[in-house]
Amino acid sequence: MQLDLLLWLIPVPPVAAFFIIWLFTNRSRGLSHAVAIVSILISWALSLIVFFNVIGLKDFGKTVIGSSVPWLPTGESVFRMGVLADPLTAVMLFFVPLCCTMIFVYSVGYQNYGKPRDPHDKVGEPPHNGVEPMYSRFFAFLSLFAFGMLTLVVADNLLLMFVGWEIMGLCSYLLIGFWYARNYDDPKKITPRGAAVKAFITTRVGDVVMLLGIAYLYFMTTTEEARHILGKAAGTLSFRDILYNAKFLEYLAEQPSVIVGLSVAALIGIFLFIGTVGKSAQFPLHVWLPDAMEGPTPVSAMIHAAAMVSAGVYAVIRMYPLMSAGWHEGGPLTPPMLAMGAIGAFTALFASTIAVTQRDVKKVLAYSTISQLGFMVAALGIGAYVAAAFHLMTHAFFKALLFLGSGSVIHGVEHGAHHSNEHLDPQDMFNMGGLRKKMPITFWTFLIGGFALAGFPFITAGFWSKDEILADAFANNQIVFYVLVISATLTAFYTMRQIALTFFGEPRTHSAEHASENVWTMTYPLIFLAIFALFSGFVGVPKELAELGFNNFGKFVSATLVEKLNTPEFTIVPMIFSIVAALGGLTLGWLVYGMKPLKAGQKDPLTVLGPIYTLLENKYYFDELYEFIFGRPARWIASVLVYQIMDRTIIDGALTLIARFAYFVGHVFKVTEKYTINDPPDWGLAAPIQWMGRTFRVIQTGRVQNYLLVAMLVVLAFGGVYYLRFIGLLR
Amino acid sequence: MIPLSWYLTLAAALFCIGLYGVLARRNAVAILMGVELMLNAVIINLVAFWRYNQPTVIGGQVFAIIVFAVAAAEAAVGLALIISIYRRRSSVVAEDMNLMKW
Amino acid sequence: MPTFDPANIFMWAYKFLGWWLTSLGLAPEFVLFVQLFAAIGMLATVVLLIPIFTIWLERKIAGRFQDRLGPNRTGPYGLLQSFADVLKLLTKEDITPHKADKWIFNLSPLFGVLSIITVWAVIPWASTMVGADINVGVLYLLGISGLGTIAIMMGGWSSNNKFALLGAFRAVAQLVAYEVPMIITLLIPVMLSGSMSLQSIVKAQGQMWFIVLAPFAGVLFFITSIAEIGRAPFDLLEAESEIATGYNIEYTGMKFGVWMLQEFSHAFAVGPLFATFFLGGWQGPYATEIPVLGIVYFMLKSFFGYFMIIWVRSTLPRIRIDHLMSLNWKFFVPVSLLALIVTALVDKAMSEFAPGTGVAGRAIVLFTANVLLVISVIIGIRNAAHAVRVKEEGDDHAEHGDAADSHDDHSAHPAPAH
Amino acid sequence: MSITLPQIIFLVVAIGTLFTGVMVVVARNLVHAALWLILSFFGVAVVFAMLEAGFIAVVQVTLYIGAIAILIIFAMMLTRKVMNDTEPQTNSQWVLSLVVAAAAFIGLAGLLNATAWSPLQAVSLEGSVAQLGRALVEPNQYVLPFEVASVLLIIALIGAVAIASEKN
Repeated sequence: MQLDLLLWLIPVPPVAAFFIIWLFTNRSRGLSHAVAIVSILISWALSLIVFFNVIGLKDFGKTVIGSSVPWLPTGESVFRMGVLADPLTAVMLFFVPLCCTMIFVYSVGYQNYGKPRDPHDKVGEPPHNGVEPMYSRFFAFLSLFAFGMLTLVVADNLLLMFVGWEIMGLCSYLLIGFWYARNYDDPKKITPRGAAVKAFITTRVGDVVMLLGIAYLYFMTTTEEARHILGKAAGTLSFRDILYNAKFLEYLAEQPSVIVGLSVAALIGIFLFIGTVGKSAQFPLHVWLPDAMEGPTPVSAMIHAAAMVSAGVYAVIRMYPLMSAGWHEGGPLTPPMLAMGAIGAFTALFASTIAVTQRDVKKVLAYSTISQLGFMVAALGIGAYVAAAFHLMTHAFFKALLFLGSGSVIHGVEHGAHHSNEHLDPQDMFNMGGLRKKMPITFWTFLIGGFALAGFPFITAGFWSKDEILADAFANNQIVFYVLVISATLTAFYTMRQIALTFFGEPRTHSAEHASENVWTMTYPLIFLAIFALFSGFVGVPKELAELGFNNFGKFVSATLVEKLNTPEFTIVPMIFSIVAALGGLTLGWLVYGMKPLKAGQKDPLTVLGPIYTLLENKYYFDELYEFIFGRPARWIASVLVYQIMDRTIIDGALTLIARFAYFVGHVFKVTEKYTINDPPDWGLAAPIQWMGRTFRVIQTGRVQNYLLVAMLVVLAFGGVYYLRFIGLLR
Repeated sequence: MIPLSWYLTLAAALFCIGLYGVLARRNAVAILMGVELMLNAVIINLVAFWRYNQPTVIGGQVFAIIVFAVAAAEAAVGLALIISIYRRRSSVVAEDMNLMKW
Repeated sequence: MPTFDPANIFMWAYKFLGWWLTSLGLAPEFVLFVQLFAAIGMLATVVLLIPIFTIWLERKIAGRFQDRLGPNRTGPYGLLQSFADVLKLLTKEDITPHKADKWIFNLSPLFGVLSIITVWAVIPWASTMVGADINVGVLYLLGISGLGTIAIMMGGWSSNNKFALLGAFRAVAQLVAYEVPMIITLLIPVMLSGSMSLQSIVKAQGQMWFIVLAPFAGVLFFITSIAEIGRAPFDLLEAESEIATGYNIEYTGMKFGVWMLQEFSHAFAVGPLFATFFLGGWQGPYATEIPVLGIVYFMLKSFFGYFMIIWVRSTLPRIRIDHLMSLNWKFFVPVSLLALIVTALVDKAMSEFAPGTGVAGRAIVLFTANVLLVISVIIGIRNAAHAVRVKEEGDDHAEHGDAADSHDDHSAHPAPAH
Repeated sequence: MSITLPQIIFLVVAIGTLFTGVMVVVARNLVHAALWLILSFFGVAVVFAMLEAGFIAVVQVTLYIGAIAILIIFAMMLTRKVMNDTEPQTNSQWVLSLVVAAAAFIGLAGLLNATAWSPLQAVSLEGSVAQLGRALVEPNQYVLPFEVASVLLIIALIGAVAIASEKN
């Protein structure tokens, strides 16, 4: 069995599942989720087959697996669509289907499968205690989403990748707005549909720019020199042709672009990076991700932790050779890398500061996601390619775990609320507390996830990846390093805060008291992911500490790049820093929230910070800012400029003018006809025409044979004439 | 050996006979028969030309086959028309079918 | 002088005649003419004599099937029954009805017989004996069967009798309609052997009869050809109880006898055709070495086919005319097309993906394909019938079917309001 | 010039065909006309056979006699008794039609015999049927006209049924 064929097949089952559910099985819930889960399992199996085949391969990375078919003839060259597996793809194939599978299974329990339909539930609102009314639709969307993600992973060219990217955007829209009929009491709280629109539009901003970059790159591959370099492959977007072709990359790096001072590679890189900024919610386009938490929690876990946002980072990692074209170890950073470093580091810090003050258990995780993605982007910015990929993987594991855990908590609290008919926000951490005993499995797994996120030394995966990033930052760029250390500390702090508020102390509400552990479909995925959150880090420990684990990851992934990047020599300093940061943050959080747990109704101790607290709690007023900068003017333009001036005055006026003119012409015709044809009975045109008709109509015998006879006579006549000319009797 | 012109003359004669039938018969079915004769003449021409000019190229026979198909379609539709006219007006005389006159 | 060989005695006789006449110093064209004439005469004689036997055979077998004795008075086992009938017919008055179209009325029986005898021109009797091995034999057969139809029509029309005309109508409708699936099923042997010449079709069955490779097509061909010869259960064109023997009602005496001859020889002709297309014609042990043996095998298979026809005839009752038509257009035509497509695809796929597969492998695959096809067809019929029943009797009966099935029918056919 | 055997055969066949054709257009009784038509079709089939186009010949028999002639006779019987043999079978313009047909024939015959045609080439047409079959389905040969013809037949079939169906 050829691997490239398997690669082709990987994305197929989910989309098949989507159509099957949509068209056939949507009546039966069990059938629907069976189809979805089986399909994703098939994809997972295929991915694992591919993965374990490729890690055995000799110098894999120099030689990649893949195949492509001619898709669109473009003039003298053909645009080829295809699939590609290099080490990076292999890593993605290892964890993406895994997380997806876990989340699929988890969703079965989360959507209350098996319980009867609650009569109070309305379609389009979250179910109270019964099964989700749109159960099958949910799984259909999830499957479609998995299809988009897997397509993006196995794609071998930017266009196909972009296709998957957009499919995911659509699914994210559909799933965030899954409970489209939901409304809240206070108008300031954003509704799911609003959040969906917000997410869609915000990410569009990035995607458009990204498409611009793709188009620009494509154009650059069709120039004369490009043809000269690429040969037959000219006019392509394939990674194999572009990223594995050092000559072409350096040609791009040298070529000056339309913007003065930027090389083509730099400009394209920046464009693509802006796409990533939109997709993985980097500053300033981060605003959609926290609101995206309005969707069901499995969606938050899948889209906004494991898959979609990491797709953004995956894109930049994938395009890293282009971004870093012309950069060499120790040399000055290229503009895209500078941008990545700056924005990534800033986002990491800024998001973690916001996360410190959030009350909503999911919002905290959302902001931590943003900041972790910032970590990765910053790492890429300073050339820590391997570290970024590594953190991408581990983060996917523990963040998916955390989200599912939080979902489990929320579900439990909702259950409690249903039990003690109490009306409260089941996501607010200040309504929880003391769930440690109520839901032990959730607690322990959440604890593992949290420690991994905080980077608890040596035993969690997050530690190794984050430490690697810090090490590279320390070696390459001190500023980034310190920023990241601070945000790491904050990360540990708010993680502890979250754990303490949620699980320790006494229940602060009846709901929390009556909360209970969830069904196995929800807990088993937690356990499974917890294992990975713990041990997936040991594939990438620094080789100086090799006795603690393995060091294959770096070698494996860095084989993707054309020119070797030398990992910085190991120094103990950054590791000490990261250990201190993690432990310090955790202990600080424990001191503030853990020692004396909050009673019911007690305020957050951090309010002592005063205005800063409110500033952070309102997320630096970014939504309001955007509303003021973009929202109002847009509405003003729409209402005044477009509607009143354009439509009413110009277009309608022109139309009226044309109508008037046509009316006038018609009138002229009418008058002329009246005085030449109709009115004068004797000399008008009507009479003679009538007479002619009466005279000549006789030839219309209506008998087909007459007509044919006449036709034959004419034919004969012409034939005779031609014959006479032929024999020369006629000139 | 037979010269090509004999075949063509035969075809022409058959064609003209059919033409006469089409022009002169009153019964629509008879007219249809005349049309069939003409088509046969045409096919004779095709095959004869194929045999005499380019017997190695099969195109001529293919052309003949296509004409066969057309003839079959023509006969089916024509007879269906005649029958439905007969249903409506209980007549198959071509001269009576002159609704389209003045 | 050609050397005498008993294994191929007929061909020897043919050659010997030619040699003899040539030795008399006659022109070669004339010699050839005489040779062919003699051969044709012999063939036609045999073909025309066979019914004398088959009529007796049929009456005997039908009698046995219906728990009667059958003819047993004239001669041993009533063997001379046919001769008696012929004598009786010869002594009858030969009437041509008034206002009948004399020429056509008298010509049509001959046309009918002609259309049957000409069929035998292309049927191979043995590896060396075939009247005319033309490379479009199958098409030729179809054209000839068209002649038969015309003959029946001439007879029915010209005798100026409404029952006769009705019979003719039915005949045309039925024969033309059933020609369609017959042609389609005949395409399958043509496809499997890759030729339209009957001799090469037979040769292609040297190792495996086509009835094994395409059993479904064989059965379809058998049924449709029963309809083609207008035997029970498809004997609509001469349904005594409805139109009083139909198109040949006005015929008397030997003209009627000729019609009978046409019918019986036509009925028998199905046997050889079935044998040629599906039972491997003259193929058999040592058939190629000893051609005479081939004749024996061929006749055995032909009579087996004929026996099957008699069996069907004496077992099944006649079906209604509308059932006849809908059976053809709604079942036989689509199903035969299906069989054609399936056979084509499977055979092509095998030659594509598994070249060098032995005859046995090919046979197994094609046979299984046919079996699956039959099973699916039967399931389809079952569901359709079930749907019809649901429509007619309301869904309360539908529940007898298994749950899923009836559920589907529910959604497909909403039960009438009651 | 001496007349050879094939020429004799051709002349016989041609005369027979033409005679039957004439009978088709002049026979008073329509059914007789149809039967004459069948004979004339046979003659044409023989002509095809003489042109070594065996397949065309057999198709001529199968299609024209087996299908079209039967169809015509059938239609005739369905629409019979509307005109009996006594009333005139030709319309008022038959004389002119005769003139036209004769003139057309004379002109054509004159042209045909005035032209110098290429003589018969002696080539062996072995397996021309197989060649024809392949040509009809080969993509780079005549598969497209073939398919178009099949579509045309389908349309004609449906159209005929729609036109001739009782209820509308």
